[in-house]
Amino acid sequence: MSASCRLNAGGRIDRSRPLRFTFDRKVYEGFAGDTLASALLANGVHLVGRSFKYHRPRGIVAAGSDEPNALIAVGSDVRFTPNLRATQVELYDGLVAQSQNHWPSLGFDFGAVNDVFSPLFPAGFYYKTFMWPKSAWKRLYEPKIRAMAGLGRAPTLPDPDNYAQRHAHCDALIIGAGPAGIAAALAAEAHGARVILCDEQAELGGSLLAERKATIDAKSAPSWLADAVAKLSRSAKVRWLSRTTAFGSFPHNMIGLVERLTDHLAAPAEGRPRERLWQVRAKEVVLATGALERPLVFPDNDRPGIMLADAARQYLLRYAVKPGSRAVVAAAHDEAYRAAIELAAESVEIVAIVDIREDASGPWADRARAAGLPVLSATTICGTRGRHRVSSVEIAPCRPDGKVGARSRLDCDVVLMCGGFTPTIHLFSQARGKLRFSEKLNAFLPDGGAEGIRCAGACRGISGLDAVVADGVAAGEAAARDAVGGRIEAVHAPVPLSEDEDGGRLEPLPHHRSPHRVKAFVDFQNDVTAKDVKLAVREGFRSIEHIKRYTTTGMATDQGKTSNMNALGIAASALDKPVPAVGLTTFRMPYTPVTFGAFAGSARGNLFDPVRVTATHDWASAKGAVFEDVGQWKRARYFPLKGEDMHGAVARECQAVRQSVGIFDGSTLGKIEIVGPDAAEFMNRIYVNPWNKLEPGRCRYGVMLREDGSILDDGVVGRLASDRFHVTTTTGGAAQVLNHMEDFLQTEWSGLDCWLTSATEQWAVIAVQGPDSRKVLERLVDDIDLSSAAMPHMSVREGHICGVPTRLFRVSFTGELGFEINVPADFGRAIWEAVFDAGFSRAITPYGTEAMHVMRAEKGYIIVGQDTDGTVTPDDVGLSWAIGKAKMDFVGKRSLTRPAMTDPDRKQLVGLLPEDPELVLEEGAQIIAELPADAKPKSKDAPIGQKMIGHVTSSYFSAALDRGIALAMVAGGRRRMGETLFVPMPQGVIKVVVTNPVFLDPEGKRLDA
Amino acid sequence: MPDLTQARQSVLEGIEASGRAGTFSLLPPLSRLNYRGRISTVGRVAAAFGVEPAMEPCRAAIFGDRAALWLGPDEWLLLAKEGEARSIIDRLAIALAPLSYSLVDVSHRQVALKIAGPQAELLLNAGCPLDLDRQAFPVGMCTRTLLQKTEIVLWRVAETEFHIEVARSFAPYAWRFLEQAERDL
Amino acid sequence: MQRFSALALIRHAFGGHRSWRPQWRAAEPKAAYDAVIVGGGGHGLATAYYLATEFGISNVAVLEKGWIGGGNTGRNTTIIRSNYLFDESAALYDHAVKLWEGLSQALNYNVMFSQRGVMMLAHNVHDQQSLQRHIHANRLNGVDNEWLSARQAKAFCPPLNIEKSMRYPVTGAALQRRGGVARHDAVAWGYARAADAMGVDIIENCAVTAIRRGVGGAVEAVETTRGTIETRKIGVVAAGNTSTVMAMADLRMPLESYPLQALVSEPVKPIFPCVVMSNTIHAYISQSDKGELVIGAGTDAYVSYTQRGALHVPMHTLEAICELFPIFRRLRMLRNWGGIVDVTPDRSPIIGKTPVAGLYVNCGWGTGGFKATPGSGHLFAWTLAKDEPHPINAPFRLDRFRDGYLIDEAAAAAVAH
Amino acid sequence: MLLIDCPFCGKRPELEFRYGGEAHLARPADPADLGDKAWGQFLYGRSNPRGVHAERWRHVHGCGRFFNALRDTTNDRFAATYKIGEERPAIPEAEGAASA
Ligand SMILES: Cc1cc2nc3c(=O)[nH]c(=O)nc-3n(C[C@H](O)[C@H](O)[C@H](O)COP(=O)(O)OP(=O)(O)OC[C@H]3O[C@@H](n4cnc5c(N)ncnc54)[C@H](O)[C@@H]3O)c2cc1C
Ligand SMILES: NC(=O)c1ccc[n+]([C@@H]2O[C@H](COP(=O)([O-])OP(=O)(O)OC[C@H]3O[C@@H](n4cnc5c(N)ncnc54)[C@H](O)[C@@H]3O)[C@@H](O)[C@H]2O)c1
Ligand SMILES: Cc1cc2nc3c(=O)[nH]c(=O)nc-3n(C[C@H](O)[C@H](O)[C@H](O)COP(=O)(O)O)c2cc1C
Ligand SMILES: [Zn+2]
Repeated sequence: MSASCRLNAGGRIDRSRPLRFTFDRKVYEGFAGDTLASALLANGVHLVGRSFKYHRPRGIVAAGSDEPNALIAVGSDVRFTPNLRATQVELYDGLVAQSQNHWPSLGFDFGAVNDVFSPLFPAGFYYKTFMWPKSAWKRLYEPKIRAMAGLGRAPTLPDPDNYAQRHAHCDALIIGAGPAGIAAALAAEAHGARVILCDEQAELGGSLLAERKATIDAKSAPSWLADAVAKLSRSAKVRWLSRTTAFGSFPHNMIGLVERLTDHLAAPAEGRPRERLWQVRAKEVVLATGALERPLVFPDNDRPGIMLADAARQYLLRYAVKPGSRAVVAAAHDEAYRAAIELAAESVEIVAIVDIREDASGPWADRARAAGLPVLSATTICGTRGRHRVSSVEIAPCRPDGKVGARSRLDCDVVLMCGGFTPTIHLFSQARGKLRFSEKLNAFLPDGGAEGIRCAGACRGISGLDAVVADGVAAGEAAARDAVGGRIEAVHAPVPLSEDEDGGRLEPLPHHRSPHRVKAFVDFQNDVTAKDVKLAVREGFRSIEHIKRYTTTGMATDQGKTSNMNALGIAASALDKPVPAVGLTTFRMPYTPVTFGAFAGSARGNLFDPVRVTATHDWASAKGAVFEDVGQWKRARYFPLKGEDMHGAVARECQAVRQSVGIFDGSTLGKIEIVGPDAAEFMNRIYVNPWNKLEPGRCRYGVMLREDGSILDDGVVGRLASDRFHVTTTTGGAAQVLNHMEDFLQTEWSGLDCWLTSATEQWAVIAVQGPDSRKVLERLVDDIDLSSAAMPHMSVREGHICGVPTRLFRVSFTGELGFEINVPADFGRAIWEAVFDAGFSRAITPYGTEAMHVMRAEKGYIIVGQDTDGTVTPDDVGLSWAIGKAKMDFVGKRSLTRPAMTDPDRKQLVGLLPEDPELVLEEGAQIIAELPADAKPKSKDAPIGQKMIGHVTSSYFSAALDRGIALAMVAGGRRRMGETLFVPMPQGVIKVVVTNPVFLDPEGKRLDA
Repeated sequence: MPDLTQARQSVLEGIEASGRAGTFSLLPPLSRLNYRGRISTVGRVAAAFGVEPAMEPCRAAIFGDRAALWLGPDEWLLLAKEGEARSIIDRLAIALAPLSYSLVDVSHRQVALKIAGPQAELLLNAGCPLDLDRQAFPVGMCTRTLLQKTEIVLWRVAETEFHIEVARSFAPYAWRFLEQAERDL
Repeated sequence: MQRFSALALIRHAFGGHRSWRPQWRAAEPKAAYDAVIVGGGGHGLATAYYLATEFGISNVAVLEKGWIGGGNTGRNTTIIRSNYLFDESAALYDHAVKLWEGLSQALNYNVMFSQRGVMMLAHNVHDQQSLQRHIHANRLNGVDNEWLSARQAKAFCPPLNIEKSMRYPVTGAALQRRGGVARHDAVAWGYARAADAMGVDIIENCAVTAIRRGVGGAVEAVETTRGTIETRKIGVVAAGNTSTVMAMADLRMPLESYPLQALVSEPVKPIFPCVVMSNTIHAYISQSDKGELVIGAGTDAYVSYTQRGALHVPMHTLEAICELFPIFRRLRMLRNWGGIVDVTPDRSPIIGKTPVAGLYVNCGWGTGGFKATPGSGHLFAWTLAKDEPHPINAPFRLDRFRDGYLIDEAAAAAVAH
Repeated sequence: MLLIDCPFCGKRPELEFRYGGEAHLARPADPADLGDKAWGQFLYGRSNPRGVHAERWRHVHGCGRFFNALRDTTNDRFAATYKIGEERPAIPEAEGAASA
């Protein structure tokens, strides 16, 4: 296949490396260095997609990231990616590309009927219709609207690629590597700054990549560029990044960059990240992001073949592609002439340069005329023709008042337009920099206000290569000075803005046709026309933000890069206000769309969130344990034997503990060591309990509150010495409790002499519970007297187990005689196995969190977070006894006397016994006081008509009691002991009797078995 | 009764490939003590521990195989050879009496990794948000910070070598994260 | 009010859409009104609408410092549901859902209320318990909410990943089928248009700068950037800015204002049939009529009025989205933004009277008030008109922070949006 | 991501910190003395200003210290950070001026 529109020489493509690719299944050829867009144009392909709403045929308009039309799906299978801009997709061998948003094909699209009926679909039409009949919305209208919307298809397979992330710091981050950015980088580096320079394109150079005649510092532009890049590459202080978009600017000069690493490669190395997200903290930022060319708004300005003039010039000079053979050039800005002259030099016929301005004079017009190009002043474009590609334009003379004269037709195969340039101030504005509107330049320019961010070159309205380079130098020096400090004496001043510049045009071109009928596109991608913007104004949408939202102008994937200024111009004139009084919409990140995967980075699977495991995890795993997630921890939930379900395993585990001995890993409990002479006083203030009288060697169950009186956490506390406490917290509460304690200690009671150390991870905790637990431990511990007399319930001893230092607690969360062995964590596995071996003859049984929950519920012990929910006070759950009555104050005390906290109707912890002992209530089930009229509700969602007075918080089948038991929070529950209450379930109402929450061994005899 | 005093098992056992040649590797066990107390007590620590803890924030002091890392204005992490914790505690108790302070043995609380070589900074910066330039983070600097989703203590022991401490249960995460990040060097 | 309909659309098409009239007038402030609503978000506009339509008070001004709907109404992820835990909350939000169901017709404005179902995922035993508690309570309150197994959840939402190998596998879900989404802008505009038609003045670019009080402390007037306006009733519905407005009447509010972020993907063809929320791994997502995936991120940690936030917040959310929906990993973020949400200590709103006579407040909707818009407006209008709360909003009084009768949805479930 | 100047460690990324709410809400010496209204205000009343906000941060993944900061909530710029116990610094008018 011959690339008919390719020049034989010139450009930055590598003719020695031809590449084959497919577009809509047809095979084409391009060269290394091409983008998909340039390669398609080289093959004479202009029609590349269909528009969003009207399905109009669309072609390539721009050459960079501002492209609104050429959105393409690239890749297949797992790497299928929709909505990529052909202008940014670098060609590689074997690339597979497809056009989007049409059926059945790009050339013949049924969706194009929308274009015919477009008078019915003005801006905001959907707000006005589809309301009757009401039911049709869901079944008919909405699915239809939705099916029409959207551009590409989403991938349907999981993405296999990796994404990397990196933090970086620098003195000067320079965004944009055109002449301004490169000059800035060189200058900043020369003054000692650490520099990062990035550009979204594959090569550094920006506009220089399409320069052949210009010179900088007496060198030709290409060789200046080559030298500069070589210099930057040699410097240890500079890191330059191509294919890297600065997508967002965040508080305190953090800039997000995304670097594309592999999308341009035919066969990326296995495992190589596809993209890399950089979070750069820069002392100073220089924006050298250039300017974006603006289309002209005229009737049917959207046909394939109608493109931006400077983009066409770039295709010609950078990619050696002729965008057409007969061009009409529509000019509202001198840059159009430059394009025309360059194209003419490569034997593109310039049919005419149609200049809307009254007097096409000045150096550029003169040069064009000198080159023999026909120049028409004060001429407008009234329309275009051509089905899949523009074939002619209709032009007419026009007066400054907009009156249009006799029309004539010019045949052509490409139309180049230039409405002027819009400085790329996105990141500056994201950083909340102030903007100023220049009437001359028809542009918003940066005007201070963004700390540590300065602009250089075309992005602050400077034009002319020499001026741009000088401006870059000045910005680079100033950035270095501000970042590195006073080492630079004389800094070049920024280039003064010459506001005699040519500002192009923001108004649509005048024409003779009814402005209410023609489609003169403003936002190509979202199919927003000039008349839509005017309609919005007519309907009372006066704020530009409303106009944006009503018409959706600027809301497409290009975020209005080419369209926002034109939309603003039209809106301003419709509102009869000056442009700055109407103003821009808010700039937001990202500058161009950024892959979700890049934000997510490595956070997938096991790296999504740390998996925290205890020392016995592998042992439990090998024993077939089923784990549950508790916060980040994995905890063994139960240990099923072959063929056993959870129910069976839990019953067996409970039985073992109640009858002989069980072993349980409690390592995830939070642990804090509180040390210092004021430790007890600190504890007094933090916990509801009193601590002064707790003897060293003894333990106490402690409860702490938030200042609002609700239970924050609980746990057993051991006093190791008069000035040392070993505090335990819930698994999920550890970090929060430590923070809570530090808060009070540092900010309220900084005079107390005590300190906190997190010890959660220091200790593995092995609970050995059951009547035989002492006998098992006795075989392993020889320096601690384990007898009841020497070591009563709720005591702690320090000693050794199998020679390993231990803090041995005699505590019980099961109601049985029990111990908790704390050993340094790296010994956890060995000690666990030693205990297991020692208990072997007594059929020691590992049990998990589920059995633990059952057994503690049998004893009426609460679990903070399950039986309490952040609204519960100690009294609610029967813990008033824990409160130190003599204490003046503790955190949360005052709140306990507020009216709501002393309300007799508060929910209180009770036990529930279902009338049917086989039955296990559902956790979360609601409780009512009276038997409802309908024992079985008529419909699933019929309200019960009775106040719910409580709910089930914990519920299990108790093997020990051979029946279902439950804990519940019930309004005035303690008054209701013995009452029958009702739990209405979808299947019917369950009767339950209110009991004391301690179901088993209320006297606690088993603790001393 | 078995003697298990030698049965220590690192949390990274099984994850860590022995003799890794990459940018990071596991360091042997250490004695670790968390010292907290008023600044006025620190002088006596120096005498007993053999290293004078830095008063300057975020600085480590070393002497021989001992180090004291500033973690906060009243908090230092004392590092010594494995097995020395008990004797250090006892010596400090004598040296510091009757001052009040807190000393807690946290030898098993965390795991140490070494990150070394010319790519060390890059590797760390995959998850650590600090500026690791040699001026900004010189040799001898130490601090608690983050490595992606886990807290670490980061200490630059040489121009191209870092020592990091990571909590025991987060160590496998840190390890796997570094493995993943290493692919991007 | 010119009626909107397909017919009207066709008729106007013949005229090139030349004769549509403004949807609401650009009203000039009058010297006095029977009631002044501060804040032209959905709630404020709805309040004015119901004052006029239900309570016959139409000499009302809605004062909006910027453009109507430009606050959180224009920035939210539009999730609508009513499966709240407590009776008080369920009553409040279900009142709203019922109004949503007829809203397009009532306003003659298609707000595109789409009852696609809101599914809340469980990832562990605790989640399951909490969602079950909601389901049981909702059922007895007549609010639909049902339990789905992980497989049923996937059948309802095919892109959902339910692989056991996930870090936090999906263990089930609660589904409210009547829940869904609506077009946020249309809600503001539809209420504005309908209220305007009843004579309500909607005054944009008019910030309230002071509240004037007379003898006995009762309100007399508001000072605005467009002059003084006299009134005996002021309804403050200023969302993130409520503390500032209430400070003008010397009231210190139990509120903090945080940036809350959201984002959209590039538009794609329909792929996502419902709304999915995961509180445990912090993600919520739906697909809009235009095709973008609309994704809610979290709040930044600190009080701020900047309407933007830090990068790590959306990063965190997208981690969760990619984990739950690995097919979306190659999709791209199109736009990210922030709003300022006013958060109460119990995460429930405040709707009612204040210690200042004539001053009423409706605030504290935090991260989840869009869904309440019609109900909130209706109840607040009642409260303003009758000088006493409707039984549904009576529990949501400001005083509860004195006596402690909080309605703590957050503590109970920590499910926000 | 904010850059926060810890009074001990210097400028560090926000990720290392935990926000601690409004500063200078001194806990009453004897809470029992307070009526429900005053206690309710202590618990829940917040200035929540547009403009300079005195607030607490903890350098939780750093030195562990709580400290106070003055930050303008309209642009997130810090005017000062200072240690617990130190007085709230006066800040120059220009920086302190809250935009309405
Ligand atoms: C990112 C994000 C996602 C959310 N997602 C959801 C969701 O999925 N579901 C849900 O139910 N809710 C959600 N919410 C919450 C929801 O947006 C709000 O609760 C709701 O929109 C509040 O409506 P409003 O009318 O009270 O406030 P707003 O729409 O904020 O209106 C308040 C108005 O008051 C104006 N105002 C303020 N001060 C003054 C003054 N002095 N004078 C005059 N005018 C003033 C403001 O300019 C503003 O327009 C979300 C919020 C955000 C930010
Ligand atoms: N009137 C004008 O403003 C105007 C018009 C056309 C051409 N020019 C000429 O163009 C040149 C301007 O030079 P310059 O250096 O200012 O701009 P440039 O266009 O040469 O370079 C800007 C670079 O920034 C990159 N970029 C933009 N946003 C980015 C982002 N967010 N992330 C990463 N990269 C990004 C672009 O890809 C481009 O390479 C001069 O020669 C000037 O005369 C000026
Ligand atoms: C539900 C919803 C969908 C949105 N869809 C789009 C969209 O498709 N394109 C777009 O540019 N912005 C979209 N936005 C974001 C708005 O452009 C805008 O960012 C948001 O309303 C906040 O306003 P601001 O960015 O002007 O401050 C959407 C916003 C919401 C709430
Ligand atoms: Zn610090």
